[in-house]
Amino acid sequence: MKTQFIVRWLLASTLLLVMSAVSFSQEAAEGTPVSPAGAPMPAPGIPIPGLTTDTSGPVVVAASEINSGDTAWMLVSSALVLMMTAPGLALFYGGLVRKKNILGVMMQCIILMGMMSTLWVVVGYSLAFDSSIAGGFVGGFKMVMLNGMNISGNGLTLIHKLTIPDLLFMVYQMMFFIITPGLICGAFAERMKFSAMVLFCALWGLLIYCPVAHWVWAGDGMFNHANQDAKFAALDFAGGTVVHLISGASALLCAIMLGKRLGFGQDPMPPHNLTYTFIGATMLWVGWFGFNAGSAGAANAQAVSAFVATHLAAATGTLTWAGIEWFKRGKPSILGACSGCVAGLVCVTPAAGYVTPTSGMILGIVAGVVCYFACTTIKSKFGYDDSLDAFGVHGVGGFAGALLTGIFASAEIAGEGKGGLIEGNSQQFVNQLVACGASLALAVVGTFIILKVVDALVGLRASQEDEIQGLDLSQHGEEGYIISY
Amino acid sequence: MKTQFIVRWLLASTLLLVMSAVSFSQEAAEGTPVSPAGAPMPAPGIPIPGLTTDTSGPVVVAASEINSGDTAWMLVSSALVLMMTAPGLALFYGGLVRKKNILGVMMQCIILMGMMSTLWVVVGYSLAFDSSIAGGFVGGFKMVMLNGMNISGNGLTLIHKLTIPDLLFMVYQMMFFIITPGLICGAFAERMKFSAMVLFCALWGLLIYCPVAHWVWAGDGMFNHANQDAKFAALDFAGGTVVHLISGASALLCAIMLGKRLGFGQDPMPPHNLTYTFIGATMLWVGWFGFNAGSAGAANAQAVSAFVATHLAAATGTLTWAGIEWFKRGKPSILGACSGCVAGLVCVTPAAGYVTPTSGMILGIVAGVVCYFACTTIKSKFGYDDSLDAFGVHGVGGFAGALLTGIFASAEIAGEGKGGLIEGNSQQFVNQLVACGASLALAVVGTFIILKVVDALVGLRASQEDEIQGLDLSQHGEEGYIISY
Amino acid sequence: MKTQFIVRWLLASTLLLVMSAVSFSQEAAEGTPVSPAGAPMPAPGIPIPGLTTDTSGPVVVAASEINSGDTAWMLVSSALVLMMTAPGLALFYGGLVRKKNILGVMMQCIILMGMMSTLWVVVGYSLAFDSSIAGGFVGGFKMVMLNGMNISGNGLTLIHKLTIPDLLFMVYQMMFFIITPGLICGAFAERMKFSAMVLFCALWGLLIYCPVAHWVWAGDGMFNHANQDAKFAALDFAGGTVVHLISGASALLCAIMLGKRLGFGQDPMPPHNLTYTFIGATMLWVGWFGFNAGSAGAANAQAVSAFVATHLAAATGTLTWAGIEWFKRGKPSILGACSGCVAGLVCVTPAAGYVTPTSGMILGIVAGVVCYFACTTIKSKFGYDDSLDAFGVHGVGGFAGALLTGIFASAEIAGEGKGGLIEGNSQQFVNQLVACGASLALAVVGTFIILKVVDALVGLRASQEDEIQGLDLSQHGEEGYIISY
Amino acid sequence: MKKIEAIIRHYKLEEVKNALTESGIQGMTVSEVRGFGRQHGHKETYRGAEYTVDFLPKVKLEVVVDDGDLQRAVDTITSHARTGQIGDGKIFVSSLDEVIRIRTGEQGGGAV
Amino acid sequence: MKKIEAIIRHYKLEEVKNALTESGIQGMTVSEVRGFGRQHGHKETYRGAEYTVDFLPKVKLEVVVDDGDLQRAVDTITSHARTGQIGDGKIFVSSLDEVIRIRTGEQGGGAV
Amino acid sequence: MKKIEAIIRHYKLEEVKNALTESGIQGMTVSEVRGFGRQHGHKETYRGAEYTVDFLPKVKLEVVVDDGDLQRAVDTITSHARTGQIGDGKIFVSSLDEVIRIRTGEQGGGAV
Ligand SMILES: Nc1ncnc2c1ncn2[C@@H]1O[C@H](COP(=O)(O)OP(=O)(O)O)[C@@H](O)[C@H]1O
Ligand SMILES: Nc1ncnc2c1ncn2[C@@H]1O[C@H](COP(=O)(O)OP(=O)(O)O)[C@@H](O)[C@H]1O
Ligand SMILES: Nc1ncnc2c1ncn2[C@@H]1O[C@H](COP(=O)(O)OP(=O)(O)O)[C@@H](O)[C@H]1O
Repeated sequence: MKTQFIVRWLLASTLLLVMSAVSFSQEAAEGTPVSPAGAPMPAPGIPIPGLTTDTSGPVVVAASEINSGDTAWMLVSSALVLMMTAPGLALFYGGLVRKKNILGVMMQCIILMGMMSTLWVVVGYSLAFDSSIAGGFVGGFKMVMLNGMNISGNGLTLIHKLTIPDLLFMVYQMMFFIITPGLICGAFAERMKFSAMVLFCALWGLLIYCPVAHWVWAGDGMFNHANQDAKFAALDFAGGTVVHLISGASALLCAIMLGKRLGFGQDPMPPHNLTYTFIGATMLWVGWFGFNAGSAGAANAQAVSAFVATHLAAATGTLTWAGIEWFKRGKPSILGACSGCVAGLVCVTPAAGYVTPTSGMILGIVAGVVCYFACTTIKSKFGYDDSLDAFGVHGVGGFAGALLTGIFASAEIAGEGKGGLIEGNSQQFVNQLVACGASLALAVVGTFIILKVVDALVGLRASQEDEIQGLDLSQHGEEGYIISY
Repeated sequence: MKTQFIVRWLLASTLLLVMSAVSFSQEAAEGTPVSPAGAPMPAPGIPIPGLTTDTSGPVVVAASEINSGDTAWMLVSSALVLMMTAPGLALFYGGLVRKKNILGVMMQCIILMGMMSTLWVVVGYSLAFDSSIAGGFVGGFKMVMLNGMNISGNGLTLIHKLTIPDLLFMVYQMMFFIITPGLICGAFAERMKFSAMVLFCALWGLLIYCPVAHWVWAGDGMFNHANQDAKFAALDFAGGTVVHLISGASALLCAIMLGKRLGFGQDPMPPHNLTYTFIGATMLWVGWFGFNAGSAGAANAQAVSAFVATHLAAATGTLTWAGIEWFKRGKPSILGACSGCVAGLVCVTPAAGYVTPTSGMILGIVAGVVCYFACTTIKSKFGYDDSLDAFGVHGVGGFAGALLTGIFASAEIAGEGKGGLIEGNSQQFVNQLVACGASLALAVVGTFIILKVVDALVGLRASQEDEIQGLDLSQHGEEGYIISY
Repeated sequence: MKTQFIVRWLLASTLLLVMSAVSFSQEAAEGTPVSPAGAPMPAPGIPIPGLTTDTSGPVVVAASEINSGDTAWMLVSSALVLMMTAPGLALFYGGLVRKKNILGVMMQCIILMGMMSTLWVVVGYSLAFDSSIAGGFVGGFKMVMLNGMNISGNGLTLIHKLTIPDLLFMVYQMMFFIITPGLICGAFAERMKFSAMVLFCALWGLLIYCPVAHWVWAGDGMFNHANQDAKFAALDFAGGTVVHLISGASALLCAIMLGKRLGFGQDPMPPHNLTYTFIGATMLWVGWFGFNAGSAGAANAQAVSAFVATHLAAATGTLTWAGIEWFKRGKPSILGACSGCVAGLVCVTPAAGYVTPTSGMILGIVAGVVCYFACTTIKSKFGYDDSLDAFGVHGVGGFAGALLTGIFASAEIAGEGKGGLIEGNSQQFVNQLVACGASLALAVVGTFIILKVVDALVGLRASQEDEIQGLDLSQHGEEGYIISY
Repeated sequence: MKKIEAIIRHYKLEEVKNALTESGIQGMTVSEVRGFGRQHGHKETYRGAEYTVDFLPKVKLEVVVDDGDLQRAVDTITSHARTGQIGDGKIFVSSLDEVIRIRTGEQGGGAV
Repeated sequence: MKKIEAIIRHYKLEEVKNALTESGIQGMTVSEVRGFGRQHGHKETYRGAEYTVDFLPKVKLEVVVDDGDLQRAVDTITSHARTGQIGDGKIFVSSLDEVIRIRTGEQGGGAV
Repeated sequence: MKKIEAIIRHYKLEEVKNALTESGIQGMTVSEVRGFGRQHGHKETYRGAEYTVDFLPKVKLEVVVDDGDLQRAVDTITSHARTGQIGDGKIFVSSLDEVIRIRTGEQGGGAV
């Protein structure tokens, strides 16, 4: 057991070490002078803004000093996005599994909080936000271990055109790096080996999330709307593509490649604690304000717009899903309401900050309809076992959101040149499609390869006996609720 | 079933549509020019400040540009108030019902989050904050669908004299519109039909909450202290009257008109999960900082005063209620402590931002005493079944708070002219009484009519069979905890 | 019963009253003129900065006006630290006890929220932050009942060199006064009488916490790094010594003096609800951002540094503890992961704001190792019954953190003159040792005396019968979960 | 001595208990069970996955009585647990060889 | 009439229930129990404090049948609850004196 | 074969289990029950609404033994579950017709 463990651990660690080593040697070789302010971009002066604020937006911030209000809001937003992973997502997902797997879900979340944070500092942030290498496929290695960053937190680079310390931008983005693989866990819940899950998420984060984040949000990312050289400048305010679409698509592949849970289709597998699912869903709702309104990078008008659109999409998503159930089976369910609110939130994620309140409401309605359809009709038609509907909600909702952003984006809110189809900008819709297509392709191919590798290294699925006993006992030697003493 | 459903839905929708229609036609007829900045007030120049900041207060803000610190705080406050409804209130109330009704409570909360948000945008905000129609009874329809509002979030109107985008003020107020009917749910828990609850809350929000909010907080509201024309200028910092008094009074009427739960007085009906009640109560405590300190509309000195008074009232409320129990039955209970903290929070709501820390402590003590008395002696004397003491805590605590504000308000903190009885301003006490009386009258009469209408349309109470089975299964087809798989 | 209760209550109250009386008479006698701005320091002009910001730090703030961004952040931080006590700590600890004691734990938390808040206003704040009396042992009584403080919240004194209202500084510090005794509760859980716990915590807070807080954080505190006259100027950013070390050491003494739980070592006493422990741990993680990053007193670069170091220490702490388990017993556990995250957070508390991200990661690893060792090997070797490992995590982690701060503090982040051993400043390490030693001495001696006094007054331990029945029923007459109706 | 096991509805427990106590029965033991019988279960749907819950929550009441008290106890339970609707439950009666009170060691009738 | 008590594994309940229903058994009652037997428990560790959980969660199935149906019911349960691994459980059969349907007051075979 | 049903206090279960195991009993089944008897319940008050909780949590232990082991088992339980306080519980002994081990199909004494 122990030797096996060590072998596997070494294998995994080696992978990471190699990557870091490459980075340092590369850097040494290139001898790139890193500016004292920590700006790793080769050509200062040329505006290469990241994230979602840029010079054409409605709010032009002078990137010359730290603004305490913006900093306060981004500190809070970072905390809120962490809260989304746990307790938020952990409860939302945890309530949906059977009692014997509740700790398994929670363990996945907290280990991701530990592991992805560490990886982000070590190499992830660099892969995502350093200037492009490999023809734009991914960021370079110059910021490995936060190299070149002003770690006193006092520095401000022009790169992100933000009025908050670079370190804060780094940690805010870290929270996205934690939750995204967490979403995938919904697909392989109740049956994946813990070691496999750890290895899978580490690789997936570095090899899939980082490139896509680079494409969409890095200053020289090929789909970044703020990059003037981008041919297919996409709009993705807070991660419809980067977070939801690719995690959802990867989730579907996981569900298919791992196979169904034992007894799926015969034994009843109802949620063991819908009160947890409810608590989790409402915490996600609250935390999502950090996710979406925080993506403005400041406590400004765009943050407020994003906040309102986000809230309204959640509201109409809730009503829509529950309403469909009410109509179709005579009773609206709490699981339906919770699913609808999350679907609305997912769908508005790329659009928040770019759309009007009314459009936010429409997005929520569309999300409610398409995700309901995906989680019921489509899933039962194809028969895959996406345990907690990671694909049905995040994959489908994220895709819908990306496209709808291309339709409903309003230049009045998003800034000049960022209108969507309804404002006659059909190119934007095409760009959204292209960005989604490229991201989907990487997600599917990459996930396939990673799953194969992980399977070869440690095996993907828990043994039949372990699965029957439940992951809590078999993987962690604990039980969730012990009420007999 | 389905046809029945459709019929009822149509009836309800019609009501709303008629109201909207009226609004548009009215607007068209009047042809009121709406200023581009979205200020809907007829006479610009005349200071008609809303909410709780005004020129005479200790902090004079220049309403000329968005302040990032204030915006950050109000974004957070909005999130906190949403968190109060869920998970906060949902857990606080949910823990107190029997196991078979836990999802029923949670469903009410999340549906209110969906429905009231939507209604607020459609017409509620306009009814509350547009300039008066109907002789000051309610706001007009000019801001239906946020008409005339600067939806890019960038605009600032003079109307609220705030340094945050109007859209943020709108969404912050929306959160109050969600939680207020939620409080009433405590009175009819465990027995009201879901469809009746939906219809009731929608109507109650529009027909009772909006008028009272208009009277107290709208720029030309008849009880708004900041309105120089108000004859009975009342002080209600964060909603003692608007939120707690009227919801509590309506709750009592609901409890009486719906009748007692089956088996009330014979079968034991203990809280099924006091740990949830505790979690909910402490989340309410935390969230209430958004509610009360957020009502300053800015991250200023008044917000800090409100924060401190709020916290101290919760603290002494907790100690008082638990202390009475310790003295009277030899053991302080956790339910007592939680009830006391909520009572303190309710009572300090209208006063926070106007009183000293010491007064905050006194308010908490008074709240602990009177609400304890209301929930035990009075309730058992009159024998109504206010399931979760919505009246005993919110009605009584809100009323006490409104009066005590008239006594303890301190000009040093509240601003010139806003002292209470202890500073010799007996008129203020009278004004508080008048505002409470008028609000109470509308709440009682309005609730009576709405209940009658809802009863006629869909029937108020779940069938006896449904009630015995529990609302979770009968109304939503789900169970809260399934621990057998 | 009742008379007994009254007698004891009177005894306890008398103690407090005497202290207050002393204060007022003292003040009257001295006739100290209290400046209108509320600055209670005898010699204005001499810079005696408190907390963690000072003139030599990297951020020099002009203490002349309230900054809305800083105020927003500190309002949020105060709320976050309150959330740490409940629901955070209450769930973290509550999940670890047996079902029959869950409400006992929760009751302790909410009563502390009530009682410590009140005590802080009455006399605690003065004892901690007023200018020294008794040769620097503790602060004086001039600020009893917030005497001399600008309660409108508008005033700013030079004393703390902060840009937030004094009242906000007061309430933020209050939250620390609440949670610190709460941590000790983990040591005597499941067996201490409720009345004893109340009395113990009140005395402990005033007689141990306040002096130590004074030494380390008051303007003229003997260990305050910002006090130029301090011989042994220690670095304690957010309370490694003040909060964790002394509560942990006192906890150990409590565990020993109260004796083991009935059946300890024979009957299994597994955590009754690890899902609560998980929720609590992750809420602590989120809330700790308020604790640590909030200790910057502003939304500035140091807050961001503290935020990042805090998060990374939690992350590596989680991985380390879970990793050790994985290696030693073949399975990482959720309790291990949660314990590791808290250990990391404890350890980084004194260092956050002074160290680099990389050092934060190292601190988390060290914390994981030493706390794991303390909670397993050491505890089982000595055989004391520290029920929930208050000593093993907070005592040991806090001590490690205090020393490591003396090693890893980086002048680049902490400010000039605040480097640690690795920057060649060995004196700093000595100072840390001295401050820890003095605090430990007071904590141990003081706790011993207080326990003896409390034992004499009301008796420390619940009766055998009460302990077997569980504290929920015996102390509070309630049950946590009632699922049979 | 006889052991009576009765499967009844939850909300009838309080009434049955009181009736038994009044009729002089001094002890009983209850447990939570799930029953399957003529009474139909219900359907629950979770995100479109519908399934039938056949087992319904019931309470099992165990009462040990002297042979002479049997009929009275059975009648008391029957009359107070009845609603007339399907799902009212069953009563099973069996014989015991021995009853012992742990506290005193008493055996037989006196131990009941 | 006979009472069959079977202690079985949780995940076999659905299968056994369906098999019994198909074989014409119309009623049964289940409850959650914890069993101790040849099957070993497992160790759980909480912060270094290791202890053995001897009692494993099992389901207890109670079926009352007419004497003539006994063998068939026992066989059905045995064959469907079996995995061949230690821990499959036990079946206990005892005699009942009387069975009463609460709803109707019917007694004996008709009440089953 | 005999079936022993013992209603005991929760915190005695571990001790009784160990004593039974030492005396050679290899299997048992426990479940959570609530008991009503001479031991008084307690009062709980929720916001002034006071009511009596008559049913107290107990553990039910079921042990099936060969006739020859009966006395020893009963004595073991009695002595280890006893505190001498009201509420120690009861032991009920009844006869079984048959015992079957599901895994092997064994019947009778060997199946215990
Ligand atoms: N043969 C049986 N064996 C064991 N329990 C039974 C049996 N038949 C019925 N029960 C129990 O009695 C309960 C009520 O039976 P059911 O057939 O639903 O109603 P009724 O007795 O009114 O016809 C069932 O839920 C089940 O718990
Ligand atoms: N003598 C007994 N009395 C009561 N229950 C028993 C007895 N022996 C076994 N059981 C129950 O049967 C279950 C399975 O028994 P076990 O010895 O583990 O497996 P097997 O029956 O396959 O040998 C146990 O968990 C316990 O619940
Ligand atoms: N006649 C009975 N039938 C079934 N269970 C009984 C009976 N009498 C007692 N019990 C069970 O035994 C437990 C202990 O009985 P009690 O009368 O409280 O104490 P003691 O046996 O010491 O007199 C009760 O809680 C109940 O579960």
